[in-house]
Amino acid sequence: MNIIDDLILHSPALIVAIPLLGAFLTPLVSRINDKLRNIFVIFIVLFTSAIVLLLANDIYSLGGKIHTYVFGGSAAVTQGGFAIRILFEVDGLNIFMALIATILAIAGVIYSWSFMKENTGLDKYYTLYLLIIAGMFGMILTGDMFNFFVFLEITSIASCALIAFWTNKGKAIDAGFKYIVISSIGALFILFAIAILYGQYNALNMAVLADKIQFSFLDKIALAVLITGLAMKAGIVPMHMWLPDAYGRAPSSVTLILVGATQASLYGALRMIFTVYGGSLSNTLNQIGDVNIDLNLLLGIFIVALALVTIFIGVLMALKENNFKRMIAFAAVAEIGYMILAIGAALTTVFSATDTGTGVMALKGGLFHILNDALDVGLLFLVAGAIYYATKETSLNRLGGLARNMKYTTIFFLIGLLAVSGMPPMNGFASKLIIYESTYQVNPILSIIAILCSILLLAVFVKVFHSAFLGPKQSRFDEVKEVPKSMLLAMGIIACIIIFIGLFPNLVIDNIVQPAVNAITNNSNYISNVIGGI
Amino acid sequence: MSGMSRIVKTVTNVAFPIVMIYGLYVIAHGHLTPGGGFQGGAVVASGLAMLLVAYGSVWTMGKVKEKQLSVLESIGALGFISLAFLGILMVLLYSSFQGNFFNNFLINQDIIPIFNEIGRGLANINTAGVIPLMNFAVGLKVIAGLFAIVLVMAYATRLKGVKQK
Amino acid sequence: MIYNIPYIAVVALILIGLYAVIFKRNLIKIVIGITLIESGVNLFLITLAFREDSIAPIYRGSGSRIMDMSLPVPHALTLTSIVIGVAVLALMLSLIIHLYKHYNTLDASKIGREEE
Amino acid sequence: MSKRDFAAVIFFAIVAVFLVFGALLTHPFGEFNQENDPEMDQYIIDNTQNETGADNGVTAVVFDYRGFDTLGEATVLFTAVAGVIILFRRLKK
Repeated sequence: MNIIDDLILHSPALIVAIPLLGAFLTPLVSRINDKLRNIFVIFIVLFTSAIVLLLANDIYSLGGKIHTYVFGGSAAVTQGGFAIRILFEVDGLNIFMALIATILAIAGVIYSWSFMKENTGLDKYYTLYLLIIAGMFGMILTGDMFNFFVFLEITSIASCALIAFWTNKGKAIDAGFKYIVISSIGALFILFAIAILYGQYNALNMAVLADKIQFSFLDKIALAVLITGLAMKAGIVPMHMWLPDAYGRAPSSVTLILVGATQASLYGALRMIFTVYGGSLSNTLNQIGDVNIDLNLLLGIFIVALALVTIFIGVLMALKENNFKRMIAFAAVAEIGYMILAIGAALTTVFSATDTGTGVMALKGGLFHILNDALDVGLLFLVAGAIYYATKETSLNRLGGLARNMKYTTIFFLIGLLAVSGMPPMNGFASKLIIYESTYQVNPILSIIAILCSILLLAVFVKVFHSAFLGPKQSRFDEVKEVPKSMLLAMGIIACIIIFIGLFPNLVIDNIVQPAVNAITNNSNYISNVIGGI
Repeated sequence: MSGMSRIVKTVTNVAFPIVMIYGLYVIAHGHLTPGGGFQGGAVVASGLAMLLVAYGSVWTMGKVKEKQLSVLESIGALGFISLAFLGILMVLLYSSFQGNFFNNFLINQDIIPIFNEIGRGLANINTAGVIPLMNFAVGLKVIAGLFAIVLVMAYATRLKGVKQK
Repeated sequence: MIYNIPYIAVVALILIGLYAVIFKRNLIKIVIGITLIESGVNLFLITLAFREDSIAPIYRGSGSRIMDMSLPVPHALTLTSIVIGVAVLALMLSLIIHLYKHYNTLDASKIGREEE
Repeated sequence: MSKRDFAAVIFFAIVAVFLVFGALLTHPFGEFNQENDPEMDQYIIDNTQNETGADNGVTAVVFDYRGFDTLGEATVLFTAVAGVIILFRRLKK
């Protein structure tokens, strides 16, 4: 038997199990040598990435294929349409998110090498880092509701410990505490919703639930509780207060991976709305009195309203923020707003019969923006970390004239700045343009607000660029040198991908985003592939 | 002499072996009676925590370091995950079978004569395939893990500056 | 209706916990609130497992089933959920120890407000 | 301050209404009928001895049918230990 075929066959399990194995081995390896430990961790991450790429190649080569992996079962697993064992169900959307997570994981691990060098407790740091990566992959790839909850908890516990990594700063501990409170309540809400669904349908598998779901009143309650929990984890506005703190106080390498963890929660919301509830959302009309209310229209409008508030608050808070990393964190809140704006706009139209492609286009823009946001915001956080590393300074008021000493970092910041505010040559422009177009067809006011906020975001970052990098040379920063090579390499990887996507957006949309959109909109394919495939 | 009074220590000395034995029993019979690796591990760890309360965290930290416990926990976790990985590697053993991650590869086979019987409600230890082995791995992990948590937290909150008699 | 009393208990536990988390300022009380929510959810899972006139899903004696058995899956889910709860609790309490060392208070409104 | 409290009260009330409705609508305690027939659990009860060899159904679910969850659970504990140790580490080399 060919080893590559074996790897592809077992790849969904290996993608999660190998980082876990690495995490369990790290405390033993780090007893030998520090350098060996770093090499070991990077090797584990690269090996996992290689398997992700193999799986991605396998999925993309066959359109609409869903790779189902059964844990522990060799014989029949679903008889009469119920899944006993845990299944991993990998389709276009899963593998799309997994690719994003892969990029972030590689960049984060390489960046950590120099960035965290001067700290103690690095063996546990790398253990937790691998655990976040494993948890993220688990959340993304799983097809089982309870398994999703377990990996969500792994991710949030490990993230919490790493947010509070610099324990000599009270604010970092405070941020970690806020994060664990919000995320554990969110996770418990999710568990409650899972329990409701289990009690009704006696199933935990997503495909089986999607097949069985009746959309009764109890299911609507479960959906509301589920979305509340996931929104808490994803940092959508009423529950966004943990996000700037956590992003701002964590070490930059951790923030990078936190961006991925947040988006994994967003993926969870997408999966629940479009796949688990998708079939019944599409043909549900609710009668209240004489009026028919289209429920997914209602949900879409609600999400769009949340998105607008999220964008607004993110941009406004970013305008008046003085701490570099917190400012980027508020920009990240605004970017999350753009994603859910597209998703909400898609929800209003994508299931209706008269839709002429607006909904699909909005979904395309939203999903593409998930990829771009991870890269843009991630790059900005890495630059902020580099500046902190070089100057030990976080406040924007005290920075200035760094462009002379840190040439490469300046270039990377410029790339990130243009990308995050949606300027033409970069990837942010490509996805935001699709979002503007599709929301314009839904309602012109939405796209106007979105464009205005994007311009404000540009203004914010130009101000930062001017005050931190340009301006008069300060004598305090004479000794400042360019950051070490590994940090430059990590930033360079992300910057290269940003420019590549910016130059060839259609290539990425056709090959990677379109399968994900197809996977989302076609939930009957998902059900039949998983249940019928065994 | 740190820790609590002599009465507490004596009672602890008497109760400690009983708690240990009970916890280990719960771990070993996880596939037959209520219990398992987590529950038994928690019982044993609570026995160790009792020791910690009675003798004080400074004394306990002198006996065992959290680094050793962490390594022990890693070993337990490694045992668990490698049992799961063996499910994939069972293809090497029986060429006709398609193994999967977390496959219970010891049950329904005659090649390895260990834990391969099917339970008939008679409480035979020699049943249930990899489940007892996994119970032991998880038990080790939970003992080391919970005790490490309690030990580290107790040591961090010890009274500094107060002279311990 | 009378048969929904266990669920009402579940909701009461969750709401008491949520009340503590939202309206209390003491960090320890917030943690207690989270633990209460978690117990509520665990209780909900366990109540879903119950089937009338059933025994625990463990085969004894002859090895044949004489009665209905209660559902095993929710038991397993509850076990997982309890262990996760322990992990979260340990981490939250360690963070509180650190916060108390830094600020000498457990009042949430006085924590994390200092100028940098 | 009061605005924040007001929002909190509204959030609390909405959650309370949702949960109470959820509790009232769940199937009656301990009763199963045709509509919510627990076929998955029944399959596990019927086949646990033959497929896993374990007498204890719960352990069979924990370590065999849903073994991957248990790996996640063990990992959660591992994560918590690593997190607690990292929080109480010595800051200087």
